[in-house]
Formats: sequence, C-alpha cells, structure tokens
Amino acid sequence: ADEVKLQLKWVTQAQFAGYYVALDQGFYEAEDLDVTILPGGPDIAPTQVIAGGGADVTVEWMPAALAAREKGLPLVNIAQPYKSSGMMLTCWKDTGIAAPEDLANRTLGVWFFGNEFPFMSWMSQLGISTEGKGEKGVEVLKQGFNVDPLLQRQADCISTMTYNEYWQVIDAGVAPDELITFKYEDQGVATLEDGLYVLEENLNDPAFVDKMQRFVRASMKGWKWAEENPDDAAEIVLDNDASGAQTEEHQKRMMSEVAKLTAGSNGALSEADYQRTVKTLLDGGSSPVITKEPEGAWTHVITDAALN
Amino acid sequence: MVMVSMALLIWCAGWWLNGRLANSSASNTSAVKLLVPAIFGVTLLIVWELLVRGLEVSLVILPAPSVIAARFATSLPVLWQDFQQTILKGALSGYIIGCGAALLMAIAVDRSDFLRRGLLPVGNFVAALPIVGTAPILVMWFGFDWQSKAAVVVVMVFFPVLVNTVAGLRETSAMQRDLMQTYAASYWQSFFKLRLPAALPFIFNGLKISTTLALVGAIVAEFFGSPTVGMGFRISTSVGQLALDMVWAEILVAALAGSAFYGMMALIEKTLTFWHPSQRG
Amino acid sequence: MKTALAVLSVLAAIAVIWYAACVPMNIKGVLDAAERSGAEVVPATARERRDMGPIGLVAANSFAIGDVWSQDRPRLPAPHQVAVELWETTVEKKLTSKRSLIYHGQVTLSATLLGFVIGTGLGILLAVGIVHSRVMDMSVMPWAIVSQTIPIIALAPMIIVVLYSIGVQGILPKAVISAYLSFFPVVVGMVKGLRSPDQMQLDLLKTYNASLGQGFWKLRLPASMPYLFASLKIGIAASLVGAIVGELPTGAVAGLGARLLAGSYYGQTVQIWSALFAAAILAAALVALLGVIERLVLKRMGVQA
Amino acid sequence: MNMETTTQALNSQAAASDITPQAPVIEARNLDLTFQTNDGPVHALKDVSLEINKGDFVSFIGPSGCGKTTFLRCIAALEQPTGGALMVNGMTPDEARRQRAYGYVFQAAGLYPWRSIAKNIKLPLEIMGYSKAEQAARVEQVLELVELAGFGGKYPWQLSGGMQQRASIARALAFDADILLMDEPFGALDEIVRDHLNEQLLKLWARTDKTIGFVTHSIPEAVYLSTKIVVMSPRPGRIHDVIDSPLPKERPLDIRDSAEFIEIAHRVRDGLRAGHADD
Amino acid sequence: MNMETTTQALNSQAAASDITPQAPVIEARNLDLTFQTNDGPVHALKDVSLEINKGDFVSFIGPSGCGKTTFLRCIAALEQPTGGALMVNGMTPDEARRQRAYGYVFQAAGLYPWRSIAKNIKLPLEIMGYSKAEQAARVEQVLELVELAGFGGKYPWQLSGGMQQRASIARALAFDADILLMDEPFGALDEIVRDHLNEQLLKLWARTDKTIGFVTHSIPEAVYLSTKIVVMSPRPGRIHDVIDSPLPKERPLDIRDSAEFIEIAHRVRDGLRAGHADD
Ligand SMILES: Nc1ncnc2c1ncn2[C@@H]1O[C@H](COP(=O)(O)OP(=O)(O)OP(=O)(O)O)[C@@H](O)[C@H]1O
Ligand SMILES: Nc1ncnc2c1ncn2[C@@H]1O[C@H](COP(=O)(O)OP(=O)(O)OP(=O)(O)O)[C@@H](O)[C@H]1O
Ligand SMILES: Cc1ncc(C[n+]2csc(CCO)c2C)c(N)n1
Ligand SMILES: [Mg+2]
Ligand SMILES: [Mg+2]
Repeated sequence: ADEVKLQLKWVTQAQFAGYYVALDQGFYEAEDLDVTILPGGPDIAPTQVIAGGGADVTVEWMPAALAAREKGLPLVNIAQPYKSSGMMLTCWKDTGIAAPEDLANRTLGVWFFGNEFPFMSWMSQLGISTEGKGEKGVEVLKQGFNVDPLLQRQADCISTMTYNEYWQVIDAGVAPDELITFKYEDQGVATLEDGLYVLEENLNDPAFVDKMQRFVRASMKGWKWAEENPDDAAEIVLDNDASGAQTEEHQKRMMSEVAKLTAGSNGALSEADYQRTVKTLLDGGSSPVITKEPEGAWTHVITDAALN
Repeated sequence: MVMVSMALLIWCAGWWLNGRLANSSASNTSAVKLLVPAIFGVTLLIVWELLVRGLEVSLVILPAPSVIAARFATSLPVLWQDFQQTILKGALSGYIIGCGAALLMAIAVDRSDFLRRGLLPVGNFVAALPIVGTAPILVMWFGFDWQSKAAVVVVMVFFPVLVNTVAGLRETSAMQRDLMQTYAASYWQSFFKLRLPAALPFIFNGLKISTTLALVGAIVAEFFGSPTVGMGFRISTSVGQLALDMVWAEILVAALAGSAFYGMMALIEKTLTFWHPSQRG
Repeated sequence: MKTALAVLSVLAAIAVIWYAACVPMNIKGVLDAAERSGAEVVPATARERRDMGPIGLVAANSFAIGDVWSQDRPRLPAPHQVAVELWETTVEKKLTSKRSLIYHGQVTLSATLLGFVIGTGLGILLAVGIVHSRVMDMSVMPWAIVSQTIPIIALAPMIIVVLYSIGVQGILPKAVISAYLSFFPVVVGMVKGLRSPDQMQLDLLKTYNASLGQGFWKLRLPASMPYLFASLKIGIAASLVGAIVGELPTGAVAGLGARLLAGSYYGQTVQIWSALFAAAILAAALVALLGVIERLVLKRMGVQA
Repeated sequence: MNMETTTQALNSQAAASDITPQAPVIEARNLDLTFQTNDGPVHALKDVSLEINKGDFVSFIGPSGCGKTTFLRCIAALEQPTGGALMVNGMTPDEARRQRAYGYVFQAAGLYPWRSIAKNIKLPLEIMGYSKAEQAARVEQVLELVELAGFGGKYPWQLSGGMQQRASIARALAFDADILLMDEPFGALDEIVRDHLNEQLLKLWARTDKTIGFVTHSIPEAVYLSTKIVVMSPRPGRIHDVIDSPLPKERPLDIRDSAEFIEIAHRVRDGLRAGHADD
Repeated sequence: MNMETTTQALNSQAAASDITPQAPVIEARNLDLTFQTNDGPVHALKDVSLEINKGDFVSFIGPSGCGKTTFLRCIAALEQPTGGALMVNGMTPDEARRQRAYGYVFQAAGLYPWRSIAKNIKLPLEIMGYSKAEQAARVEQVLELVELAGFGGKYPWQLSGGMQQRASIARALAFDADILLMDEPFGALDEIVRDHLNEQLLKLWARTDKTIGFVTHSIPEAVYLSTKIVVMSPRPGRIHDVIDSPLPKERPLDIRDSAEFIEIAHRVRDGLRAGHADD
C-alpha cells in the first residue's frame, strides 16, 4: 500500500470527520492507501510541517495557504471538501451591538496564527482601524484557544466557529438570545476553509498524483458517509481521539454543524469561491496578506480524475 | 557540498584559533575573555549560514543568519515596541515583584523553622507546576495585557529565588554563627552582618537563573492571549504566516536582552561578592 | 514527623485561603448562572455587574455564596473539585483509558526520562569539558547562557518539524526539547561542583602528580556530588516541563501536556487544574526519588548528613 | 589513681575558694557531655568539676581530642552539657552570654571573608553599639597590639595563617568582656610574637581583672600565663590534675628560668604523660 | 647587616657542599615571588638563595607571614616564582613533581570529607598504583605511627583538630617520596604527642635518607630535628640566617639539654628577634 501522511489543522474532532471515517471504514485501504492522520494543535503550522517533509498533504485554510505561497512555499489546493465558511464573530447582545458598524470602539477577540486575515479585510471594508479603541477603531486581543474572554467579559466579541466555539459558549450556560453573531459568510468576507493542499513540485510526479487521486476519492467518500451518518461519524472521531478530551455530545453536535458546511461540496474547488477568497484577501487593508493575484494556487487535476 | 565542507573547515579553524587564544599568556585579559566567545559565536553563525545555503534548507524551516539580520534591521520599530511590551512591562515588573516577594518570604521562612519545614516542600511542589498550565489560568485572571505576563513571571521566579535565598541564609559555618552567639547579637544584627553577606552568592545564583526564566516566561505567556503587540505575540503570529525571519529576529532580541540582563546581574554579583572563592578566580 | 505536621498545617492554611478566594473569583459566574435560572440578582444584569467589585457583589447576593464551590467551569475551582477530578481520572479509570491521567502521565514520563538522560548526560559532559578546557570554558559557557534566553515554546514546533524532516519521530523530538531545558541547570551546577574543591585539595593531588582522570574520579567528582544532586533535581523538573511543552506541537495527542491543552481549549478549568496537579505530583515524586538516591549515595560516600 | 587526683584537685580548689570569699565566676559540677554520632555516642566530657574565680587565668592543657574545646564551648553556651551543672557569674551560661560576658577566640581564625581585617575587628563593636570614634580608636589600638598595624585594609585571604589568627585575637580583645575564652590562640605563631603576645595578654589581664580561660599545647606558655592549670586526659575527657600556680602576678619573661617555674612545668608534663598512658 | 648574614650563610653553604660532593637536591638562586593583589603587589619572597643536599633535614622558621609556606609551595611547584631559578634533583620543580618526588603536609589538614581516615591515607597509594595488600599494610602502619590506630573508619569531622592534623601527616608518610615537605605539621599537637612524633620522624628520616623541608614555629623543635635551620625575615620574605647544625644524626630527646643545643637555639632566637626588628 502507498503511504500517505495527512496533517490536520487542529486537534482530533468532527471538523475532520471525513478523514477519520475513510480510515475507519476502510475506504483508504480499498484504494490501497496506508494513511496516517497527524492531529494538529495551537502550536502547529501545517504549512511548515509540509514544507519540512513531515506530511504529504495537509488540511489548511486558504488564506494561510496563499500567504505561504507568497512567502515562497508553493502550496496547491487539490480539493476543497468545505464549501462554506464556519467562522463568525460572536458578541454579547447586552453590549448594544446590533450591526457591524457598532463594532467600533469595542474590544474584540481574534485568532491569529494565520487565521486573522479574513477579520482584517472585514474591518478594512468596514473602515474600522485595528490599531486601538476609538471612534473608528477597535481594540484587538489575540484570543487564546477558548471562549473564556467572552465569558469573563474581557472582550465584547470573540471569534467562533459555527460548529465549535459557539457551542462552547452555549454549553457554558449562555442562552442563544443573549448573543448576536456575525457570520463571515453573511458579511461577504468569507474565505475558503479546510481544503487539501500539497507541494507544487510533487504534482510533477505521476505516482504522487495518482496517490492523491485515490486519497481524495476515498476522503470524499468518507465525508459523504459522515454527512449521512453524523452520529456514527462522531463516534469514530471519539475513538480516534487519543487525548480523551472530547465529549460525545459536543462531537455529535459538531458533526451536524460541519455537515452543513461540507454539504455543498463534492470535493472540487469552485473557481468562484476561489476568486471571492482572493478578492477578500487582496482588499485586506493596510497590511494585506497577499499583494498580488496568486497563480497556480489550485488545480482540478486531482479532483477531475478522482470524482469521475 | 563545497559550502558544507567549508563550514566544517571554518568550525575547526574557529576552535583552533580559540585554543590558541585561551591558552596564550594573554588569556586573562578582558579583551581575550570577550574575544573567545565572540569568535565562537561568529564561527557558529558562519557555519549556520553555510549549512543553510549548502543544504538548501527552506526559508520556512530555518532562515540563514544574513536573512535574519536583514529582517532585524528593517523591523527595528516593531521590535522596539514588542521589547517594551514584553520585556520592560511584563518581564521586568514581574521579576522585581517576584524576587522581592521571594526575598521577604525567605526571611520569614528562615526565621521560623516551622514555616521552613512546611512551606519549602509545598513551594517546591508549586514550582513544579508547568508554565503551559499556569499561563492560561493567569491570563484568565489578570487579563490580556502585560499584568498577566508579569504574574506568570512572578510565579516562575519566586521559587528559585526563595529556595536559593533560604539555602544561602543557612550557609554560614558553625564557627561564624558561634561568634555571633558569643556577642549575643540580635537576630537582625546577625542577619545583616553575617547571614545576608554569606547568602549573597546563593541569592545571586537564584537571581541569575531567574533572569532567563523571567524573559522566557513573559514571552511564552503571550502565546496564551495577548494584545496585538509583544514578542510572544509576534513570534506566534509570524510562525502562522511562515515569516520565520521575523521569528528569529524576535529570538535575537530575546537573546540580546536576556544576555544583557544576565550580564548585569553577574556584574552586580561580582562587585558585591568579590570575596567569594568563585569570584577570586 | 515535625515536617509532616508543618507541611500539613501549611496545606491547611493554603486550603482555607483557597476556599476563601473562590468566593470573589467565582461570584460573577455564579450570579450570571443564577440570573439565567431566574433568580433575583442585584444588580440585575451582567453588564452592570461587570463594573462592580467582587466584594460588593458578595455582599449584595449572599444567597449565592454556596455555589461558588460547585460551579461547572469556575474561574478558580475549589480544592475538592480538583481532588475529585484527580481521583476520578486516576483511580476510577482503567489504566489504558484515554481519560486516565495515569495513562497520560506515563506518556509524559517516558519522554521526560529519556530527555532527562540525554540532557543530564550532555550537561555533565559539557561541564567536564568546561572544567578541564579553557577553550570550552571561555567559548561555550556564555553561549549556554544565551541558549536559555531563547523561548523554547517558540522553537519547539520548529524543532519538531526539523526533526520530522530528517525522519525522527515519536518520543525522541519531545525528549530533545526536554533535554534542552534540563541540560542547563546540570551544566551550571556541575561546573560549580567540579570546581568546588579548594586550592589545598587540588594542590594535594598535584603533589602526587595525579593524572587528570585520577583528579576527576578521586576529587572533583566526589566533591561535586551535592551539587550534582541539587542540579539533577532542578533538571528533572525542567525535563518534565520540557516534555509537556514538547507535547503541544506533536499534535497534542497524548500526555499531560495534551490534557492541559484540551482542558484549556474547552475552558474546562477543573480538568486543567487536575492535569496541572498531576504534573506537579509527578515532578515531586521524581524529585523525591532523586532525594532518596542522593541520600543513599552520600551515605555510602560518608558525607555528613 | 585518676579518681584520687580529681578529688585531690577539688580539695585544693575548695581551699582556694576559702581564701577568696566571693562566689566563683565559673562553676562546673559533674559536667557530662556526650555527642551522639551515627556510629555510637562519643563521651567528650565526663564528670568534670571545676571552679574558676574572678580574675583567674586558667589554662587547659591535654592531649588532642580530650575535650578542651568542648569544655570552653560549654562555658560560652555554645554547647549544651548532657549532664551536671554549670554556672557563670551565678547564672546559666546562656544568660551570661546574653549579657555579653564573653570574648571568644576560636581554634581557627574564622574571619568573615567579606570584611576587611579592620572591619572584622569592628564587628563586635558595631554590634555592641560603640560610637564610631571609639570603634576606630580601638581597632587602631588592637591592630597595634597584635602587630598588624597597616594590614587593616586587607582581606582575610590575603594574609598568612598566623596573621589571620592574630586578627581574630585582636577581634576578641577589642571590646570589654569580663570573661575571655581563648582556644589555642597562639598555635600558629612564632616564639617571638608569641612571647610578645603573652606579655601583652598578661598586662591586659593585670590591668582589667578579666577572667581568662586559655587552651594551649605549650607547657611553658601554660605555666607562664596561668594562675591555675587544668590538665585533662582523654576518652572520656576528664580533669586529671588542677595546679594552682604559686608564681606572682608580676611575671617578667625570665621567670621561666626560675626553679618554681620548672617544677610546675614538670608537674604538668607528668600529668600529661599520665593522661597519655591512660589512653 | 642583613645582606651580610645572607652572604655569610651562602658561604657556609658553599663550605657544606664542598664536603658533600654530590649535586644539591634543591637549589634556589635569587628566587623572587610577588603576588598581584587588587591593592598592589605583595612581595612574598625576595632574593632567596639556598641549597639543600640529599638527606638534609631543613627547618624553616620565621615570623608569620614571612613566606615560609610560599617557599615550600615553590619547591613543590605549587607556586610559580616570578624571578630567579629553582632546581630540584637537577630538574625544574614541575618535572620533579611529575616524578612524584614530594610528600607534602599542608598547614591545615585538608582531608577529603567524603573519605574515612583510612581511605584518606590510601588516596596517594591508590593514585601511585600500590597493590591492595600493600595499601592496607601501609595504612595500618602509619596510623599506628601517628597514634590513630582504631580511628581508620572515622570521618574527618568526627575528629578533633589535632587528630585531623595527625591523619594528614600519616597520609604524607604512607608513600615513599624522596622529598618530604611539611608545613607546621605539629602545630596543633600537645607536647607529648609532639615529642613522640618528632622521634618517629627522626627515625624515619635516618632510616630512609629522605630530604625533609619542615616549617615550624618552635625553636626547640627546629633545633632538635634539623641539620640546617633557615631563619627568615618578613616583608619581603628573605633568608636572614642559615645555621648548619653540628648535632649528631643520632639524637636522644635529652640532647635538648646539651650546651650545643642551647647555643643553637640562642642563635635562632636572635635571628628571629632581628627579623622582627627589621619589620
Ligand atoms: N560535633 C562533634 N561530633 C562528634 N564528635 C565530636 C564533635 N566535636 C567533638 N567531638 C569529639 O569529642 C572529643 C573532644 O573534642 P574536642 O574538640 O573538645 O577536643 P580538643 O581537646 O579540643 O582537641 P584538640 O587539641 O585536638 O583541638 C573528640 O574525641 C572529638 O572526636
Ligand atoms: N594568595 C595570596 N595572595 C596575596 N598575598 C598572599 C597570598 N598568599 C600569601 N600571601 C602573602 O604572602 C606573604 C607570605 O605568606 P606565607 O603564607 O608564605 O607566610 P608564612 O610564612 O607561611 O606565614 P605563617 O607562619 O603565618 O603561615 C604574606 O604577607 C601573605 O599575606
Ligand atoms: C492558536 C490558534 N487559534 C485559533 C486557531 C483557529 N482555528 C483553526 S481551525 C480551528 C478549530 C475550530 O474549532 C480553530 C480554532 C488556530 N488554528 N490556532
Ligand atoms: Mg580543640
Ligand atoms: Mg604558612
């Protein structure tokens, strides 16, 4: 069997259910693949891992991948299981925030580590500076890994994923109607998340291309299985969680939310989505993530072959 | 391959030169004492540069020193801001509070045998709490700004200084203490005239270890939440953006600041404990 | 005996302070929960409460005090909450369970021990070199100090990636980080220890024309024993921290570091605290073990207790 | 025979105290001291009884390891006897210590390395609250006395063994203690300095009426200086003989050639030899 | 006058070496040693010239701080002279050291605290590769010699000051060095033990033909033991007088009452006194 190492963007959770299902259900095996899934975490830059040769393919968000590309690490998107973005800003309603304009003069928690780009371009579109509090400015905090800043009211809003952190806020006892959320998707600043990326040079190797075609095919099979059997998929994820930190309830709910994001994709990258992402990033304000239109940042070679 | 073998050659040459210098008659002059580590460092940098170029190591894995230097030179304003936030506000204030509290506590512990027996084991236990666990908690308690970083530093430096000071205060020889007994000296007299001076070498041991701990603590704490400025913030966001040259520029700042901080303490130590055998050379 | 009594009373004092501290720390969270469940809270909204001091809140809502010690996600968990969690995740779980702290502890422990062995070995070797060679002393020592000013957490992911790229995986990358943290105290302590013989003791061997090796085995090494053990104790604690740090960028799969991270990720304060305590207990046990070995060795050497 | 000499010594003491009616400055009755070591107890002092009167100059002499240091330490409340009674100035040694009754010269110099010689000598003066001017004057004076004038600014490690010992003597002489306890103070000094210091010490003693306890290994020194010579024998440390000196208080150096002197010296030597034979 | 005595001493040496035709074991020519301290240089030795022949027993005597220890350390290659020439056995002191020519007894005992007394004495034997059986035998023998039989198993801190000093003497006697250098070895001992050890040392010396350098503060000891007495004067350390003893090699203890003995002792005392006056 051919070996494939897959680097995830975050810890083992239902966000990556498709891959775990494919592994568990033998879809990879059926394609004669021996897949190792490497969980990520707050300290791991998947782009760096793949650059160092630690993985063949990685799950990454497109802004980070394009930024890496401009830094001289030629990553190529070979498949895009996530159709829409799950990122949003979650605020306390009682602070009086009702519309994006109200964000000025607030304290906002933002994820950095390459995940800050969509936020930055959103703010620049709103004409809000991120340099500090003021009439037309916000105070930005580098949010840690959890939702404490919101619960402790150290921030008025924090970044959340529809499938994860939002529910942690709810689990902490907060009623949904105490909160107001701004989905990046709705604000028109959504960027593509969780795509599969490989190094460009590897695509010159037919054997590697063939391996990836089989990999993507099996992975998408896994995703569709997971969408249809969310509870079973969540169980599979739990079985693979070596840290023993995930709970069944949370993973099942995450799976059902994730399914909404993957539902629209057969695995092939939509060129329109790509263009929208690039446009959002190019509008990124004072310190743009990418300065020029990237070239060759994606290919349909794999998906074309895999999905037929 | 040429560069790799050159690296090897330069490495050997550096050692040879240092060997000559260190064993020469001038080896006790302060010029040579500075020159030898400098040569070692320069050799290391050249070898690094050559290896990175020779082996074509990717920029996103390990940038060459020249690239780092260029980034350092062009980012001075940002680096200075980060330095102020992390070192001057976070590390320094935490260091002063932590060391001060530890010294006071050490005196209390030293005065009471009961406290010493009870507090030191508990203290050792608390000192073993890993920073990756305490930092998020302290960020939650003290907020995102430098106060939480100072708190992390306080926790990190408190016990090394406490333990060293307590050990130092007990370091006097039996005869030295007996002498004070025959004078019927009061506690504070024998404290200031005997125990404190005798403890100084130990106290400085703790203070010196703590300089590097303070620095590392303040930087690492920023990984767990920070405003959008600071060395730890910059390092973690730069890694995310694969701007490894910036990461190393910040590390360079940390190393410079840390060495200066350590050197300063060593200098104060030298002037205050000139009498100790280890300082007499 | 006296020590046990003293430790117990200090612990009792800490527990009392701790329980008391839970009140101001957790009162806001308790009141938020109470408000949601429809209770009468003064002031009525979380927004107003945010700007009030904890003392005022406690005074105005004394009914809620009981709950500060039993919250689900407290800012400061009460001691018994941590104890219960520790008990449940150690004694009541199967050793192979991924929720067992013993399982995670053992993962961390193996990396710690490997790193400790590498780090101490390296540290002792360096110290021996530094003491015997002026070149090493003058050139390596300052850089060893500089090396410790580098924030290892920043480097850890890169170390892992670099090791990865040359095919080193598994426990070794963690051990390398743990060795990096533990070698320094050992170098410093051993250099001090190996240099601790006074002039007369050295001169004595000189008059015997003892070889360098004899000087090392018969004088420097025995004289350095107390220093060695002091630095080993610091070193093993540093190793443990290193192993925990090293667990974060390896995908936080298993180990106490992974546990800490997962707890932190989900805001499970009780879980964080219990993992923290497990780490500290592990460190204390390792240090105590070294203490026992120290006593045995020093006793065999006849050094005054 | 040992028992006999001891009782005999006690009798002669009793006789002495009949003559001087005041209470003894130091009074030991059946003093015992046992060190607990990990390989069994060490009997350092056994059944030691002795009276020392005000103004006495008492020398202790005996084989090494016989307990001389230990006895001096008991008097200064630096060691706690495990049996018997010990009174100093009618109080416990510890109370006397609190009243700053002692000047003590240790067997090794024990100077504080972070203080220069002058500052080492100043140490007790600072602690006892002498005025600055007084401190400076006294330091000058005692440095002169021990022939170290000009060395006040040096640090201990810059002096030879004998010079350090002299500095530590100066430190004990700098302040006014009623009782001076000196543990082999002149061991590391040559005969000339030793003679000089012996004379100085006698002068000081005559002038101030201090009570002095003095450990030495030199028989002539013991005889020359003392009004009372205590010969000890080892394992366990006991008093073998107590000799009251008939020499006058006024003692020129050449008194050492007198017949009386030689006779006492002989008695001491015999006592020492017997102590060794006990062994 | 100092210059004169020195030349005179050199002449008398020259005369002595005429009698014994072999080359001197130790030969110092215009030796200088200056310590650099932070408050200026200290001249410890100045212009010291001396010849010591094989089998000589040389005592060094002089006020404390005059450079006796420093001179001994130079001979043993523990200190580097800053001027002049020094030869031992026709080589540099360091070469002689490498050939294990020295046994050295330091001014302080300097026992290794982690070794028992017996193991401390074994230390040089281990280093020089003696067989196990030989080691044990020699340890027994020297412990006996210094009257510490039975204390082999104790650790240094369990002994009194004098006992430690004897152990360190035993350590230097345990192996066969041609040259024995002893820095105030008997300083902390009482007269009886001291007499005993003096006798033992003389016997050993007579038996083995060792060359001995011996620092002492006791004039009788110096005269009793030596074939050559070197009187030093301080600041800077110089040789004031060198006295070749006319006493026979065979020396019973009561030789100390002979007229010759007393005469030499007088000359030494005069030398010492003059040295002090120089000061
Ligand atoms: N701290 C101690 N622990 C155990 N034994 C001790 C201790 N101090 C002294 N001793 C023992 O007590 C005895 C008396 O010791 P002490 O120091 O009083 O002798 P000393 O008469 O002063 O001898 P010296 O003339 O050699 O100084 C010795 O046998 C010694 O070994
Ligand atoms: N390491 C040193 N640094 C500076 N000065 C020193 C050092 N060692 C010795 N001296 C000085 O050198 C001189 C000679 O010292 P040395 O120890 O040789 O004297 P000594 O004759 O052995 O005296 P003692 O009889 O007191 O032992 C003294 O004045 C001393 O202060
Ligand atoms: C330090 C750090 N903080 C936030 C993210 C953002 N992030 C990307 S995927 C994911 C999982 C969502 O449940 C999250 C939180 C990150 N990668 N690293
Ligand atoms: Mg004694
Ligand atoms: Mg000397």
